Parts: sequence; structure tokens; C-alpha cells
Amino acid sequence: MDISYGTDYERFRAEVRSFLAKHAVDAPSNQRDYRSAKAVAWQRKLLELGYTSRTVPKRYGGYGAEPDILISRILADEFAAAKATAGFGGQGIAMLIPTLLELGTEEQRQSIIPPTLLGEMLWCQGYSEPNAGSDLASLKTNAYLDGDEWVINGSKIWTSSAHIADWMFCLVRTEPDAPKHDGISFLLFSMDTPGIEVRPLVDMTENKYFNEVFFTDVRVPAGQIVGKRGQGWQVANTILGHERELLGDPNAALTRLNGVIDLMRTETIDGRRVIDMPVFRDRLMRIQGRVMAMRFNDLRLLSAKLNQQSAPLARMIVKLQGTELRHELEKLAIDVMGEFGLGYDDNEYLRGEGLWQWNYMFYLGLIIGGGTSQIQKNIISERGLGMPKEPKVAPTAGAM
Amino acid sequence: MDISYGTDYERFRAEVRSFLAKHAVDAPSNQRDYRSAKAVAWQRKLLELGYTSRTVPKRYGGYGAEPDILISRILADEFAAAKATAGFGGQGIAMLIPTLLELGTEEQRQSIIPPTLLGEMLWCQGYSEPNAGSDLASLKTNAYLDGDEWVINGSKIWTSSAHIADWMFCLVRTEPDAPKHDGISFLLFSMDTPGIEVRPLVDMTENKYFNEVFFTDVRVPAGQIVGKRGQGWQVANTILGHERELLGDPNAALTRLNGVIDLMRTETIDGRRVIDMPVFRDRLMRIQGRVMAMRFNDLRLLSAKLNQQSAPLARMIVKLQGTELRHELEKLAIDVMGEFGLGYDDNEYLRGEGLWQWNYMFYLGLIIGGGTSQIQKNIISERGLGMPKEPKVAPTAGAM
Amino acid sequence: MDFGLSSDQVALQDSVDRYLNERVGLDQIRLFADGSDYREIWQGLTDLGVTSLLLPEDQGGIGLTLLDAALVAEILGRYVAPSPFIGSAVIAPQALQHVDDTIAAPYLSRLVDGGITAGIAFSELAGRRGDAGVQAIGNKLSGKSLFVLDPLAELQLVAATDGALYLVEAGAPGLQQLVHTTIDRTRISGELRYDNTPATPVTDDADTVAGLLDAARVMLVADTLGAAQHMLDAAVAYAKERKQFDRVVGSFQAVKHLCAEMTAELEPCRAMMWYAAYALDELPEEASITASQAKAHISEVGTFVARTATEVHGGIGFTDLLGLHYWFKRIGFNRQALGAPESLREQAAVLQGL
Amino acid sequence: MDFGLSSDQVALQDSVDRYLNERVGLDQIRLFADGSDYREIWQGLTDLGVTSLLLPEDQGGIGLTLLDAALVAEILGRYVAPSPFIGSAVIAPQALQHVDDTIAAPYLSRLVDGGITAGIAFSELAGRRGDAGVQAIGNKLSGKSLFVLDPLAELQLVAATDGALYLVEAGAPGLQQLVHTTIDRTRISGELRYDNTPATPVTDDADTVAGLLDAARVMLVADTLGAAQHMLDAAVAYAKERKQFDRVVGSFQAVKHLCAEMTAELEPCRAMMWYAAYALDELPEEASITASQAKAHISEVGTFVARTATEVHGGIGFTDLLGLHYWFKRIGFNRQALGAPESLREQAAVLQGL
Repeated sequence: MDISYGTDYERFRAEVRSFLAKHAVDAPSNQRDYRSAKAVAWQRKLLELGYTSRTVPKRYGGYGAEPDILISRILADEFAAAKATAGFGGQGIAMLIPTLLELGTEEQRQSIIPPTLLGEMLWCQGYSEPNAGSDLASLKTNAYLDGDEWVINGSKIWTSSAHIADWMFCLVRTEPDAPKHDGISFLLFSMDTPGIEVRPLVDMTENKYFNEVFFTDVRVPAGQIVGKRGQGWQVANTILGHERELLGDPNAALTRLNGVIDLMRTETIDGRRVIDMPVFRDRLMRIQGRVMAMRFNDLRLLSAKLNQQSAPLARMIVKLQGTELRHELEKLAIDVMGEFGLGYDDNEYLRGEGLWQWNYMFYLGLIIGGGTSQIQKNIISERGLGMPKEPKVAPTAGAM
Repeated sequence: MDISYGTDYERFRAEVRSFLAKHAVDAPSNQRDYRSAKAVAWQRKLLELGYTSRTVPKRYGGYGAEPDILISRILADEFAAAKATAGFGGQGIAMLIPTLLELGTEEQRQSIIPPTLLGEMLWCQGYSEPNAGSDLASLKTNAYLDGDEWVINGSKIWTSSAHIADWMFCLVRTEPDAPKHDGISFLLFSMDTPGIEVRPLVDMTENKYFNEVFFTDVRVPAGQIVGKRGQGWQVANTILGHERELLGDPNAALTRLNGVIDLMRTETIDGRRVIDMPVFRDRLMRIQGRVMAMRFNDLRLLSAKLNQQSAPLARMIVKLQGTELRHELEKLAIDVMGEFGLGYDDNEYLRGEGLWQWNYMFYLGLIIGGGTSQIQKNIISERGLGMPKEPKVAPTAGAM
Repeated sequence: MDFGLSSDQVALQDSVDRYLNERVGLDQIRLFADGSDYREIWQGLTDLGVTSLLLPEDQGGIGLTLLDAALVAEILGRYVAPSPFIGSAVIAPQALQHVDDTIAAPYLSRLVDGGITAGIAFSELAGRRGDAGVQAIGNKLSGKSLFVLDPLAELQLVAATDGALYLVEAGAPGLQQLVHTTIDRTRISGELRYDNTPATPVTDDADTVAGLLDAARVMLVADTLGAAQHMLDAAVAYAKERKQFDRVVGSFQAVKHLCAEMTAELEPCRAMMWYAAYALDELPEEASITASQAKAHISEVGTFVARTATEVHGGIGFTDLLGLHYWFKRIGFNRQALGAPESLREQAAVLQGL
Repeated sequence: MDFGLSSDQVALQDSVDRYLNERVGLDQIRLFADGSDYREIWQGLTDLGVTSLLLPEDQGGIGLTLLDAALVAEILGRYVAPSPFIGSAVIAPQALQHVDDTIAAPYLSRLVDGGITAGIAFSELAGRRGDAGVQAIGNKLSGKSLFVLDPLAELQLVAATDGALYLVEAGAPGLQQLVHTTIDRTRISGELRYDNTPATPVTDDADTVAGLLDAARVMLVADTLGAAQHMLDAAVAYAKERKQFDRVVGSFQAVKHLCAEMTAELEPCRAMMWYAAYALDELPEEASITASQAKAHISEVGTFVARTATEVHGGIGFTDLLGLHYWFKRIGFNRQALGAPESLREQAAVLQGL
């Protein structure tokens, strides 16, 4: 066992750190800013240095490096430590580009990857539907070929960024007679296409990150498909696993934990610092113990990936534990602040820009989203522990 | 709303209290002592005063009073406060006598009730079987009539006191072709009957309260049946509900909670009293809050019974919450004692006669027994909240 | 012996329930959250008599108990109804009993008819945070109260740092009344700032002040109980309808057990709320302990129910579509307001001499 | 970068596992619980090399790390194997490095070959309870150590109240070695009483003593991990076989979710144990914090798993029939021994300067 990264990697870390020490001021403050000159300049800089989208080939605007898990981890850690955004995120860069690199046509790659990397082509993801959430493969939005165009009808929900996105990658049912997993295709289209209506979905944080999207006879060129007809489920699953892991990121939890400690040092009750109150100390240490366990579990997963070892249970539990832990951690922060912790929006006594309450609610959303905790427990017990599947029950009349 | 008992009842309480102040010393120290001269004398005294088995008619050896919930409660409270046993317990007195009074023949009542009240006829209960626990109605121990005798074969488990009992009341399948709830009869027989073998079952507390009982061609006179053939399930259910409520007794929890407070006042860590340690104080107060809620819930149930009001959910949750709460309470006590809390049996540093560990484990047994917490949650959601029943699945081959 | 609600009490709850059911639907809640005022709703509640509940009959009131008031608070919580109930109908009518009748009577009659409302500024009583602090010198107040319930109300009951209670009128010299946004948009809360602001002393009797604080706490407890019961009911109803994998989700044992666990936790809270409210009037030696413990325990249970009921709703619970979050946030607000669980438990321990 | 077990480490665990699987079945555990001694089992483990794991190669050892020792402890926990492992194979070999070689060498060689065993009497280091207390005056000890692991062992490592560490030999003048019954009958624990008992000083360096305490704690952590993993595995296996209502109980979603929850809690504990053990050798500045936090956290998870796995077993779990309670009690013992969660968390906070 050796948890050091070795001198080559540490040299790379030092480079990144020194870059950030000088240039972190040039990073845009808002992670969701894809449009400002500052944000675009920062993204170009990072692409050039290979600090973002590092493995995207040069001919598509990337850096062309081989995949290297430790390099990725170092970049993530150092940018997080410097509180600098690590370039554009979003589902186009995180999900679509890797998909196209694996399964797209050369033409798709050339026309899509470069503008996506530069934020000129912002993507949203059309997967979930009102009655296909936990049971995604039962999606009903459909498309049929009419001449050389797909004609799409139906609706999507939980589509983040749909209101600002330029394009959507979308799962639609194209083979209505095939078994449900084999009847889906993966289409790409501009959000300007006639027949698309976006309705923002206000969530409990009062924000509008998510949308409902309605399609009425939306016509899309036949070639805007990734993979073959009916292979959409496989195309989507190429990268879905990656998203679930991100939700339980223990390094983000560590940053927030340090934030709680800072809060406890400044908040007082009857003039006494919360950090000096044993009941809160104990709760803090309990949460820290859980964060530690998840961090070490993450280190184990990193190492397993690197050394081609298998740790399926350690991986399967990440989303369940990670989201629950974050929800509890943010809850502790609110209890630490007491009534100050109720502040929201423009409250003048807001702590940490009100992000504690926001995260507390948002992580409840994440406990539900991306496979609810109940679905996660089914997966762990069935796939992880080999327990019997939920028995099939005869469909009841009128099932939606 | 008025939670006082009124002057008549308070006068009765005063009488009981003054009796106990004088005579509690005459009570046997062991609640399970049915045989010593002291225990029998105490039981006779209590029967005579109507302080135990108060509603059993005089002609059967009781006091012949009308049922009165407040009188029962006062007796329970005052005997508990005085730490004096409230007369013989056990399943003969708690379960069989009420059953016979409702459904037994006059001959059964006369021959059974008086010796049972005096501890001369000690009973055990033959209900659960190895493969009929949560699903009791699937029991397989059977009896057929051969001339004027039942012939019993099969086995029972979880039979407390079987190793010391004189008699058993027992559920057996007598109508193999009837639906499972309609094929059961309620038989009575002496434990001396040939063909009965009792094997003690050691439990995790290292005690042998429970037994397995095996029947091989056990012959019992045909008249030793309560109710008709095939009515045994109804006979048993006449009084089963009562047992479940006892398991969550919040007044017992209050007594134990006071015991924890005493412990916290005497135990020290590095010379500091545990009661002065905020983390333990907080845990204590959390448990106290839960005990309070259960006590007030119990008061609500008492009042509802008295005033013929309905509070089905408040009743249904008692076993689930009560047993969980006790397990947590005993666990707190062990943490308060730290390593002293590990002591057991003849350990010379034992606190509270080692009952904390005993209760901690025993209440885990009670969480499981008498309808596991899982079964309780099914009941609450299905009967209490009207949610759908667990769907029936086709029986798998080789089901036991 | 009768530890249950009388038919009058059931009727009282029913009448408030019927009114709110008609008048405070989700649409009204949204309007209020966006800044509409609650005058009309409050006038309706006033017409039902909620402001005269506690007032003695010889003062034109109905002479009921704090339990009756808590039963009303429970229904307000069930509908997350915006209202200045705690200050105007519970605390002010009691506090004014300690003020000279010539001053108190006009206030009382206007509180009763809804002409004015009352806020409570108790930050000095319950775990003072930040730089709150109210100095009283010769019936003039300086400093500030934080976390005031209904800071825009015409009448303010203000606790000074020395523990004494004062009346302050809206518009008094040197008084600033500020509203601060919180997660709970069904409540108006904020801050009062005083600069030599004239005030009328109410009482400096510690037991009286503690009694008022206990009463306010029990009202929040009842509010949480009502809100949590609504969330549980909504979750059960939704689980019986929503289908996934060709079954109603309420037929999955995991979902059923979540609902059973919420029930098992919440049901005893009802009796605990009743007892805590009853104790305020009838069991003075237990009142503060039960109020503290009830607020601590029911806040914890409320937080559990709020989270779990949202989870049972799945994605829809996270959106604004059913408005479930208004209940979630109300429960969250009640948890912190006027004493959070940790402080309350420590207080309960101290009150028991531990 | 390699945060996983090497093939040698896997082989080490396998060899201990194979041995215990053959030799320490439930029948042996019952015999031991009834008072049989563990000499034979210990001799077998000694023959496998567990006592020479940590010893430097130039002292005839294998020169492995505390992580390797923890991996052995995990397997011991998996089989609830009785053994004086922590004192004899982990603490004594390290402690003796600080003692003059002429004294240490004979002890070491007899520890390695199993001729003697060692106990640890650390009650002065970890939240002193009751009237424990060991005064050291001129290399003579008086007083008593409580909660000694393996108090009958030939060699005792004794912490005095001033924090220094001593060696005491069985049979030394004034020494009483007492065994006290605990719930965990797979362990021998008890008390040492001293009356001017001659002792050999080991070290009074606080960091060295803390390091030994951390190592002992991590061994208990590994033991709990192994025991909890066994209980989880047993629960899953039982749920796949046991039928009620014509279904295996493991097909009920509630039972499946209990098993999933145990897995979700326990799986990260494995990495945490590895890290805490690795830190003992390689990350001195983190070692005490991770040891404390690992023992606190994994004890809590262990308690949860012990209870839940028993519950999944239903009635049979409460009986002695499958012997499941031996694991339950071992986890319960480990929780309290050498520092309980509350104390450890406070210690971790202090170590971080909070």
C-alpha cells in the first residue's frame, strides 16, 4: 500500500498549483457562466494547458492526452482547493463529448466537439419523463422517420439548463414494437427547432434549474442520431455510471465540512462559540467520521480503477451514502446557525451566501434524483448481494 | 381535558399506597417465584384484597369486581413505584383465565381457574412453531381424534416456562382440509402427558426462558378443548392484542430512565460525573423526550378506552416504538458505564445486577418477537394507513 | 380522567379547518409567498373568534385554554396559513393582563376585532445569537431584537436583555421594523431596532415571562404537528396513486415502511402536544419541562417527517408543483425559532436539576 | 498510488482464514465460552507467524506493518477467535523495542514461539473509570488497572496514571491477576492489582505511548470490521434461505433494504480501517486522529450492523442456535474497550485543535 502519487505526478501537481496561485483570479466566479468574455478566456486557457477536457484529441480542440486517473484527480483537487472553476462543466462536456468520441461519426465530432468545448454550443439532456423516472427505460417520447427527418412527439422532465441550452441530446422511442430497452434511439437537435416548448420547473430551492420540455411534431434531420436506431439505451449507458459517482463526491463534502468548522468558530449562542459546545462538537466529529470513511472509500475506488481491481460494493454505495451524508452535513450547519440558518435570498444576515439552506434542500433532491435511495438499495441488495429481485406483479388495470 | 383520576380513585390509590408502605416487604423478590411459601402467601393476600386478578369472579377464587381501567392502572403504577411484584403473572393468569372466562365451559373454569390463581397450576403457551413465526396461522402441529382422545404430533418453539409449567394451552391443526385460519383448535393438557419432550433454548442473554417442545403421539382427553373444533384461531385472538401492548409499557421505560439518571450521577470518566457531560446529557434528554411522548400516548390510549373513543394509530405503533425505545434506552445506559457496562453474570463491578446488558439484548428479542418490527410496519401501513397489502407471489417450489 | 379532545374542541378545530380549507389553498399560499399580505385571512380568522379564545369572559373573550389555542395553531400549521396568530391571539392577550387596564383595554379590543396585530421579539430569552441585545433604561429601549415574529405588527412585545418584557408601538420614535427573507415565506419575520424608543413595561417577573415563552413554544410545536401530519397524509395519498414499474409506489414495502415509520414517530407527538399545552394551564411545575421537551422532540420528528414525506413523493416533491416545500420549510422554521432542540434539551435538563 | 491490498496481504488473510475456518468453529467457541483455554488455537496462530509479523527481520521477525497486523485482527474478528493477539503480537513486540535488549530479547523470542503471551493494562490512558489508578514509585507499582485485556498473560504492559509504561511479570510480588466475566466470552479480560509490585520501565515518551494505544485501538477496529462483515454475510445468507409466507424472507423489500443499509454503512469502513492502519506506520501526523475517528465511527456502524443482522435473522438470531450473539457481543465489547465513541470523538476534536 502506498497512497503517494509519486514524483512525476507531484511535479504535475506543483505546476497546477503554481498556475492557480498566479491565475486563479482570472477564473469566472460563477460556475454556470458560459458566455462572458472572462469565462471564455479562462476556458481557452485551460484547454490550451490541458487542465480541462484533457483527453479530447487535439483535432477537436482538446489537449490530446492519454486518460490518466491520477492527473484528473490532481486537477480536481487543486482547482477545488483554489476555489477556481475547472473550466466549463455541463452535460455537453461531461456526457456528450465522451459519447461522441466513442460512438459518434467523424462528422458529428468535428461539428459538435469544438464549439461545445468553447461554450458556443450549450447542451441539455433529455432523458427522464413524468412517468419514466426510476423506471427510465419505459420512456414514451417517440420519433418516427418521415422521409429524411425524425418527427418527435412527447415530453421530458428534469431537463436542467433547457431554458439556456442551444442543443439537446435526447432519448426517444423509435421502435415501438421492440422490447423496451431495444426500442430507444439517441438523437441530437437544436433547441430552436420549431415545436419545442420549454417550461421552467420551480424547485424547492426557489430556483429554476430544471424544466419540462414538450415536443410537438419536432422535425430533425435523420442523420442527427448517435449509434444505430434502437441502440440509444446502450449509447446512454456508456456514460451514465459516471454521473452517479459524481453525486457522492467526498472531496466536495470535505470542503463543506471545513465550512461548517469555520461557521462553528464564528457563530455564538449567548456569547459562547458553537465550536466550544460539546454537543455540537460531537455532531461535527460524527459527520467528520462519515466524511473520512467516504473519502477513504473513494481513494480505494480510485486505486481499484488504476490497478484494475474490483470493488463493486464500494462503488455501488457511493450515491446512497454520499447524498445522505451531504444532506446531514448541511443540516448540521443550519442547526449551528440556528435562526440565522433560516435566512434566504436577500436576507442581510445570510451566512455563506445562503448556500447552506440551498444545499440542504438540493441534496434532498439528489437523494431522490439520479435513482432514489430506495432504488439504490434495491440495486445494492439485488446486484451487490444477490438477493431476489422485486417479484413481478401482474400489471393493474389503468397503469400509466 | 382533565388528567386527574378524581377523588374516589385517589382514595383507592391512597389505600393501595398505604398497604404497600406497610407490606411491600412481604413480597417475594423474584417475580418468577410461584412456589415459595412467601410467594404463595403474598398472592393470597393480594387476591383477597382484590389487588390482583381483581375481575375474576369470587366463585373461581377472585375478587369479583367489575373491570375498571383506572383501578388497574392505579394498581400497576403503585406496585411498580413500590418495586413490589403485583402477584403472579405468567400466561396462565394473563391469557388463559380471561379466555376461559369468555369461552371456557363451567367445568373448565372451576377446575382450572382457582389452582391457576394460586400458582398450583402453572401454564405455558404453545403457539409459535419453527416455520410459523411471523406467519403463525401456517402452524403445522396437528391433532386427530382417536376415540375420545386427541392425538398430537409436531413441535412448538419460543415456549417460555415450558420446563417448569404444569400445563400447556396449545394451538394445533385439527382440520387439515379447512382454510388455514379455520383448521386450528385450542387444546389444554398436562405437561406430564407421555410423548412430550421439552428442550430448553438458550438465548443471547445466556438464559433459558424459552423452549422447544416436541410432541410424539401425545394423547389428550377429547374434552380438553376450549371453543369448538376449528375455532382455535378465534379463541387465541380474543386476547392476543393485550400482549402486544404490554411490550411497549411506557411506565416501565420511565422507571428505567430514572435508573439511567442515577447511573449518570455515579459513573465517572476521568473523575468527572457523566451527568455533567453535555453529550450524555443531550442523549439522555433525547431519550426522555421519546419516553414522554410514549407516556402521553399511553395516557391518550387509557383515556380513549375509558371514554370509548377510537385512536387506532396511537395503539398500533405502541409495540414498534416501545420496544425500539427500550433497546435505545438500555444502550445509553451501557455507554454511560463504558467498560463497566460490559460486565455480566458474576462480574464484581456489576451495576444494577447486570440488568442493563440483559435488557439491551432482551429488548432486541422483543423487537423481533411478538411480531417483528417489519411486521409491525406492515400492519401500520396496511391496516392503519390503508396502503396496499404485500402482493401475493406464486408459492415457490419446496416452500417450507 | 379524560385525556382527549372535547366535542367543543373538535368543533373548534373543524371550524378553523373549514375556513382555511376554503380560503387558504395553494394558490393563496403562493400569492402570500410572493408578498401579498394576510389581512383578509386574518380578518376571517378573527371573525371565527381566534383572537378572543384566551381572553377572560369579563373582558369580552371566550375564556378558553392554551390547549384550545394550540389546537388552532395545529390547524394553521396544517394549512401553512400565514397569520400573526401567536403574537396577536396568544401572547399579547396574556401579556396585556399585566398592564394597567386603561392602557391594555384599548389594545385588547383592537386585537380582538383584528384592527391591530401583535409581534413578538423574544430573541433575548432563547439562546441569543449574534449581536442582538436590548437595553432598557427608564422605559426606553435601545439595541435590537433579532428573529422577531411579525415585526410589522402594530404592537410589539419585546424582551429586554435583562429579561423584562415591554410593549412597543409601531411608529414609536427610534423604532425600525425590518422584514428579512427566510426560507419560510408563509411567515413574516425580521428585526426590530430601537434607539431610545419609548416602551411600556409589562412585567419583570421571571415566571410570567417564562410562561409566555413556553406558550409561544407550544404554539410552534402545534404548528409543526399540523404541518407534519399534512405532509404524512399527502405522502400516503400520493403513494396510493403514483405508479412506477406498473404498480402504485405505495405497494412497495420500502415505501410502506417509510410511511409506517413516519406514523410511528408522529402519532405520539399528538398526545405530547396536548399534554404540553394542557400543562401550561394546569400543571405549572411541569409546564416548562414539557414545553421544552415537546419542542425539541417534535422538531426532530418534524424534520424527519418533512424529509421522508418529500422522499416518498419522489421528484415531484422536490418541485413547486404540489407546493409541498411550503410545509417542509415551515417545519424547518419552527425548529429553529424560539429555541432549537439542543438548547431546549439542555434547558429541560437544568429545569430538572440535572 | 496503490490503496489496496497486495497479493501478499491477501495471502496472509487467506492463510489465517483457512486455519480458523478449520479450527475455530462454533463448537470451539462454545467450549471457550465455557472456560476452555485458547492455548492450542494460539499455538496454531503462532505457527502461522502472527507473532513475528511486526518484529524486524534482524530480530527474527518478518518486518511487516501494522496494516498487516490489522488484516490478521480482521480475520480474528470474523471468526470471533479467542486469542491474546493484540497484546502478544502487536503491543508487546513494539513496546519491547524500547527496553534494553538483554531484557527484551528473551521475552521476544518466547512471545514469537508462543511460550508466553502478553496482556495490556491501559485503563489509565483512555477515559479512566471508577477507582482505577496506578502509582509508580521507584519502579514499583501500586493500585489497580481495570479492563485489562488478557490479565492472566505472563507479561503485562501496564500504563501508570502518570502516562508512563511498565512491564510486569505474572507472579511478581504483590500482583493479583483477576478475570471478570463480561458479555463477550470470547475474550479474557479483567483486572490487575499491584502492591509495591516491581516493574520494568518501558517508556515515558507520550508520543510512543499514544502510538501504542492507537495501534491497539486500530486492532479493535479491524476486529469489529471482521465481526460485522460476518454478521452481514450471515444475515444475507439466512435471508436467502429462510421462508415465511411462502417466500424467502430475503425477497421482501424491507429485508433487502436492511441488508443494503448495512452494506452501505459497512463497506466504507473497510477503506477507513485500511487507512487508519496505514497511517500508524506512514502518516504520523494523521495517525491519532484517524485511529480515534475510525474506532468511533466503526464502533457505531458495528453496533448498527450487530443489531440489524440479528433482526434479519428473526427469532433464531436471539437464540444460541447459530451462535450469532458471540459476534454481537464481541462488537459490543470492542465498542467500549480502550475508549468509547464519545470520548474518542472529543479526543479527535482536540487533536485537530478544535
